Amino acid sequence: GGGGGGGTEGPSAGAVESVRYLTSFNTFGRDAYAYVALEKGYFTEAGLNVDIKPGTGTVDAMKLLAGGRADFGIGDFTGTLITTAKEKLPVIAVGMVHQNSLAAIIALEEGGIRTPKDLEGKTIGDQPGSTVQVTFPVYAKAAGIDASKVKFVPGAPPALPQLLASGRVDAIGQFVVGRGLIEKAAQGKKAIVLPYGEVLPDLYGNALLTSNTMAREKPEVVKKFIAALFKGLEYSLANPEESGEILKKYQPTQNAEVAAAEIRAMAPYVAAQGQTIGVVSKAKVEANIKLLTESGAIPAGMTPEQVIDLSLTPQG
Amino acid sequence: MIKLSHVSHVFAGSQGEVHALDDITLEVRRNELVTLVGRSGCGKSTMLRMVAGLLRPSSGTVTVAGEPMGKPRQDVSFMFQRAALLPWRTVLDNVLLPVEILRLDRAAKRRRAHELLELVGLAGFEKRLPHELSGGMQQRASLCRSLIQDPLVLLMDEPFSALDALTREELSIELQRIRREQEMTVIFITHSIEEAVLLADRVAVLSPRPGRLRKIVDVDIPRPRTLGRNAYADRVAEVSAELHELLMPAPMASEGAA
Amino acid sequence: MIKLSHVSHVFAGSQGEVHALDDITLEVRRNELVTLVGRSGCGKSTMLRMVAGLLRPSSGTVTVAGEPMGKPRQDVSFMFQRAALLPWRTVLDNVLLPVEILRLDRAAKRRRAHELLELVGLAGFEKRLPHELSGGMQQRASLCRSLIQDPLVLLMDEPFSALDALTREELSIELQRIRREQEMTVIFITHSIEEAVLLADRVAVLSPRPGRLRKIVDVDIPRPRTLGRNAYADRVAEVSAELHELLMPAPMASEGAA
Amino acid sequence: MIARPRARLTRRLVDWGLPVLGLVALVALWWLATIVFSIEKFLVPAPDDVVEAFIGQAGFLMEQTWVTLLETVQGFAVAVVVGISTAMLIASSRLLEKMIYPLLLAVNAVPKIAIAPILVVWMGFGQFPKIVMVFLLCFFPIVISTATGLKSTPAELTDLVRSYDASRLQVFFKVRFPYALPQVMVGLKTAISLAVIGAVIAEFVGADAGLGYVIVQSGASADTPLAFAAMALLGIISIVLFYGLNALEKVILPWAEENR
Amino acid sequence: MIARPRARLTRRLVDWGLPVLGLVALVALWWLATIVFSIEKFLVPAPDDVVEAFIGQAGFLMEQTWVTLLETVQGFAVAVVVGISTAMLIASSRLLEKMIYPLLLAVNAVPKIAIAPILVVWMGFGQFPKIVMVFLLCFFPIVISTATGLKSTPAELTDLVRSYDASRLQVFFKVRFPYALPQVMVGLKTAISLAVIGAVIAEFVGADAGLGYVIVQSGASADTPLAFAAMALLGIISIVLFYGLNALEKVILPWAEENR
Ligand SMILES: Nc1ncnc2c1ncn2[C@@H]1O[C@H](COP(=O)(O)OP(=O)(O)OP(=O)(O)O)[C@@H](O)[C@H]1O
Ligand SMILES: Nc1ncnc2c1ncn2[C@@H]1O[C@H](COP(=O)(O)OP(=O)(O)OP(=O)(O)O)[C@@H](O)[C@H]1O
Ligand SMILES: Cc1ncc(C[n+]2csc(CCO)c2C)c(N)n1
Ligand SMILES: [Mg+2]
Ligand SMILES: [Mg+2]
Repeated sequence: GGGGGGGTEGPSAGAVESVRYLTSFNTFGRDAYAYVALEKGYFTEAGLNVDIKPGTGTVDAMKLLAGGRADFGIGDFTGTLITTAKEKLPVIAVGMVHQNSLAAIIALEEGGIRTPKDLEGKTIGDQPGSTVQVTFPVYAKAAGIDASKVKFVPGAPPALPQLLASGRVDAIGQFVVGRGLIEKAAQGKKAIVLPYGEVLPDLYGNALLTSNTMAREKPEVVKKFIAALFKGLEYSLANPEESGEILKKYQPTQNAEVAAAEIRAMAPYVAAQGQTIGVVSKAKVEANIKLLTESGAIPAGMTPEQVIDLSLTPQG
Repeated sequence: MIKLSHVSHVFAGSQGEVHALDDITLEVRRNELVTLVGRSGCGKSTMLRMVAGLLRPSSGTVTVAGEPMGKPRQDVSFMFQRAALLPWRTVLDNVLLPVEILRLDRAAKRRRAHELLELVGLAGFEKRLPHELSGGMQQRASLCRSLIQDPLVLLMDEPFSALDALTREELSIELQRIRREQEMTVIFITHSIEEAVLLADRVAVLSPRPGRLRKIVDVDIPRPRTLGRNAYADRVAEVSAELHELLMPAPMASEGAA
Repeated sequence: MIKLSHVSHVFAGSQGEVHALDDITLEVRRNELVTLVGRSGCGKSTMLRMVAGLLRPSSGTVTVAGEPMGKPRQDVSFMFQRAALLPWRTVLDNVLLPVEILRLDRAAKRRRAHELLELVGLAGFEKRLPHELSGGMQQRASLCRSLIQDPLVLLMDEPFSALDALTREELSIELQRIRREQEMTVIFITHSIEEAVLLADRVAVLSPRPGRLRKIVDVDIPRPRTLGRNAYADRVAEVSAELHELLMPAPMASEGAA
Repeated sequence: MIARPRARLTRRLVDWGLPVLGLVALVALWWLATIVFSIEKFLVPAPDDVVEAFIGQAGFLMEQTWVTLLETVQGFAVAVVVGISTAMLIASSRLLEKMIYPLLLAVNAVPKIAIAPILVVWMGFGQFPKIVMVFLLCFFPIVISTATGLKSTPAELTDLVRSYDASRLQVFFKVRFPYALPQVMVGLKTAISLAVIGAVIAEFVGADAGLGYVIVQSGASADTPLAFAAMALLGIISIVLFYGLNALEKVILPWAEENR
Repeated sequence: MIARPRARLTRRLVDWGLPVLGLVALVALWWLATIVFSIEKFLVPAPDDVVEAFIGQAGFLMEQTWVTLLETVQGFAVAVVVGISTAMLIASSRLLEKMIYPLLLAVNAVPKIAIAPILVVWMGFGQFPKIVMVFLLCFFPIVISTATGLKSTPAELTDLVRSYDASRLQVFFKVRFPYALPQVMVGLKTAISLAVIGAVIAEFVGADAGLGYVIVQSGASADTPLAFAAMALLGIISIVLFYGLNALEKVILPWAEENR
């Protein structure tokens, strides 16, 4: 295992706070920044002893946060909105990892899909309830295609690349950064990526989540954690190769080059030109809510305050 | 010592009831040996199981040493029609089973077990598993087991039926010797009239199913008794003939479910 | 009909080898009934299992009807020391088992089965399951099963040992009657000298383990024979005494693993 | 050992009343726990939430139940046939046993959840991979139990039929198999709940119907009460199938339930 | 039935040679299949790919194997203790049986993969939920087999000890339990592979170590050879544990392996 505990040898005064952190989904390059923060001692400097655990998706992360089994976690913002609207979990976003959604539909070039329009009449494999699937009506509307003409078939996340490569499905739901993985799985065939962000520029991607209790009772810890984590994120974007190696150090199953490629691909989505990493704008959150409300994914009347604590988010 | 009053038993089988025993009243005195004879299926084993406390009579009462039989007693030893050896225990350990259960003196009983095994011709087989023994050998091991606890009451269900004539005779003599040395009340089921006469103080004769007590025959022949030509041969023949006749009357073809 | 030449057998047990049979040479003629007597554990069952083709001798050869025994023959019927009834079959279906396996005429054999069951006193128990029968009744059902196929050769391992004296006598007489009516070669193990003399054309006497053929005694008493006082009582007594003596010499205490 | 007539009513009561009582107690305990520990609905919903979720989607859930049930029964049936045949092979010769067992073990040792996605890739999204998964899960206990049962025939019974020079098939069908039946039933009873689980696993990774799919769906939308309703239905399927086997056993094996 | 001295070598050969032969045949078949059908590496890698993946990460994989093995053995041990105790309760009275069985069934019927995430929420990311999951998976077969074994003591043997007025405990330990042991072993053998699977399921949803985690990791990154290497290791764990039980059985139950 990764030895997530990190260094406790840090010089910082006062009691060391132990917190548990969940990655978004497993430990791919896109989640390497937490390990970078750990490896670089950012957490230690902040007086935090962080235990990094691989996450298993937005809803699971929210449940684990709500149940007090973890203190911080990464979840897709759309998924967070939908889940919060439905179940009122005591979970709140305190920062934004991706200013723009990484959600994408990936197909193989040989399949003939080039534009969103080509998706009509095709089947898309994706995990039931995933961002890509849930947000698809919004995407379809924005892209001007008929969502009812696209068939989603359920597939387990680890099998999606194989399903695509073996031709069982025409496309799969993925994150933009998954291109490298898919091309590797498909034996070098070229992948076509249709990012949701191209037609939905307002849609947020992953958000940093914490429990209401944590946000209410230990705002200082939250702030220190946010700062340290996003410092790691910043470093990793600046040093993709080193970050890939760091990830591999903690997670030997990972491939450093693939991870580096993911980090590089992710960079534009994290901070657009000179923006501070992690910032959240109330207007954009409202826009996200509006998008989902219009497509019927969430009931009307949701407010940004229900999902995000703007007093804790990094200020840009 | 053992008293049965108006004991009856009815089995509920797959094809209706079987009336196995009917209104048996019998008293076995302290230190007496009563043999039980009767046609196959007349309820001998059933009766013995009741005295052992393994089966409750449908009606009537059984008392042993003045106490009504609710559950089995530790001073009553039962030797079954089948050897019933535990397949995972060696012969010696099978013999020592009651010692373990009744928490008797291990060392002394161990010696006694070897003696008994020697006596029945199983010396050298102590460490064998039951399936390596012949049928008769298994039965002999079972006999040793039933004797190891020095029981007050010994109930024996056709104990010698799997043994050859000579071993049988030898063991009969041995049983008489043991009874001379220590007090023991015995009920002994046999299908051999010869054996019944040889061993018994009294012979209880059961009628065919449903088993009723047909007659109790006193065997007033001095001990020790042996078979073959001896002074009491006439008396033995006489008793045997009487038993033969008592068992005779019911023609077999009339047997059937009650 | 049955020939054993220089047959020996050694069992490899958990505690070393047991020399069960040693150099047995014996011929059983067509339609003859040979009884096998010997002390418990001397290898009688082992010998019979070889004739049945259930066990290969360690050395020596066995032939039946001129053919060496490689595997069991369909015209040889075996009756075991234990009843070996199939617990899930009714008594009748147990009796009819060989009919099914040998694909004999069902309807006719069904009638025959009822006859046989009646004969052994099991009429009315046809539909019962084995565990509802007494030990003796099970053994009688087993006897019916071994007779249902009208075998050429019948091998019987202490078939009557669980039966009461009268049933036993009745069945002995019945066996003799059947043999008068149809040709049948029989080897019959018994531990009763009386029974051995009653049934046998010849009696083969085995010595204690390792079993050797001690002597073959001709029983030249006219048939049908019955026990009790009759014209040949003296001759019966004489043969019995001889057998008794033959079995005697080896003192039991000398028994032990080979 | 003795069944008296007047005991019959009590017996009937015990046979049906106690299991129901046990289940009611379980549900009550669950309810109590959710209240006492004030467990939240998204974690473990209270029974009333689950009932509500069920009533809200009764028709839909029944359809999904039917889908899962069908997959389960089909896969189980295949496993019974193949499993018993394999056990026959194993029991028929020590040589075959030594060769087949390790293969079986190897196949059984592969975690099925790990290969479930691969099955979808190979066999598509239809019923087939589900049936295969059910088969894979319940095959092994059936084989082990049956083989053990077949190998434990008492020597006296095999000797008996061998003495008729019965064919291997006859020995098998007249003695070994009936004798092994109680043992086979143990295997089937262990297997039947695994069968249900197999169907669920398969539905998790590539299905658009069935209770497993319902669980994935509702899990993904944090609709825990609906997930629990689906799990309860799975439980009911399992229990019904199990008691079905139990009833079958009572009918075909009256001779086996004799000692206690 | 008869073991001649000269047969001993052959026996040894058969005992070890055949299983190995069987496995070698399986691997050869697999290899052949990947070549003949030119199956792609990311779908089903050839044995050499897997070996390569294994060698590349041997140290790491051994560590993960150890983690999984530990969870498996711990959970299994708990299941053995609790399972046999439960079976004792069930076998001791018809009343308890009627009450406990449905509860067991209900618990067993819940698809474990569905509750694995809930276990993590309850019990966190440590070893505990893994051990619980292993326990949940292998508990049931142990109970069913043991209970069946305990209930099948021949009447003549129970009568024997009853005739000494033995205590219930004595009856149990002197007769019922030893008699049931072959049957218990069947349960344990069925359970041991489920135990491994339980560990994997638990590692799938909330672990950062263990072979199950390796499979998730490598599966998701389309590193199928590594996933297969992990599965092969799981298979080896299963087989080793199974043969361990087998060896144990030979030692403690020499009397049971008598008939064929
Ligand atoms: N499977 C076996 N393994 C080892 N030894 C055995 C086996 N079967 C029998 N024996 C031994 O072989 C000898 C002969 O046994 P067998 O059953 O033939 O005796 P028997 O003459 O039929 O005795 P009985 O009259 O008591 O039935 C015995 O000493 C017994 O211990
Ligand atoms: N468990 C049972 N269920 C039904 N009927 C039974 C049961 N046990 C015995 N019987 C019946 O009760 C009757 C008496 O049986 P029991 O065993 O006492 O006879 P027995 O006198 O010992 O016979 P044997 O001399 O043949 O051993 C028989 O007719 C038998 O069919
Ligand atoms: C290799 C791989 N890693 C993670 C996921 C998780 N996931 C499930 S759906 C989805 C797309 C966005 O909703 C993602 C990223 C996956 N499927 N495949
Ligand atoms: Mg009897
Ligand atoms: Mg014998």
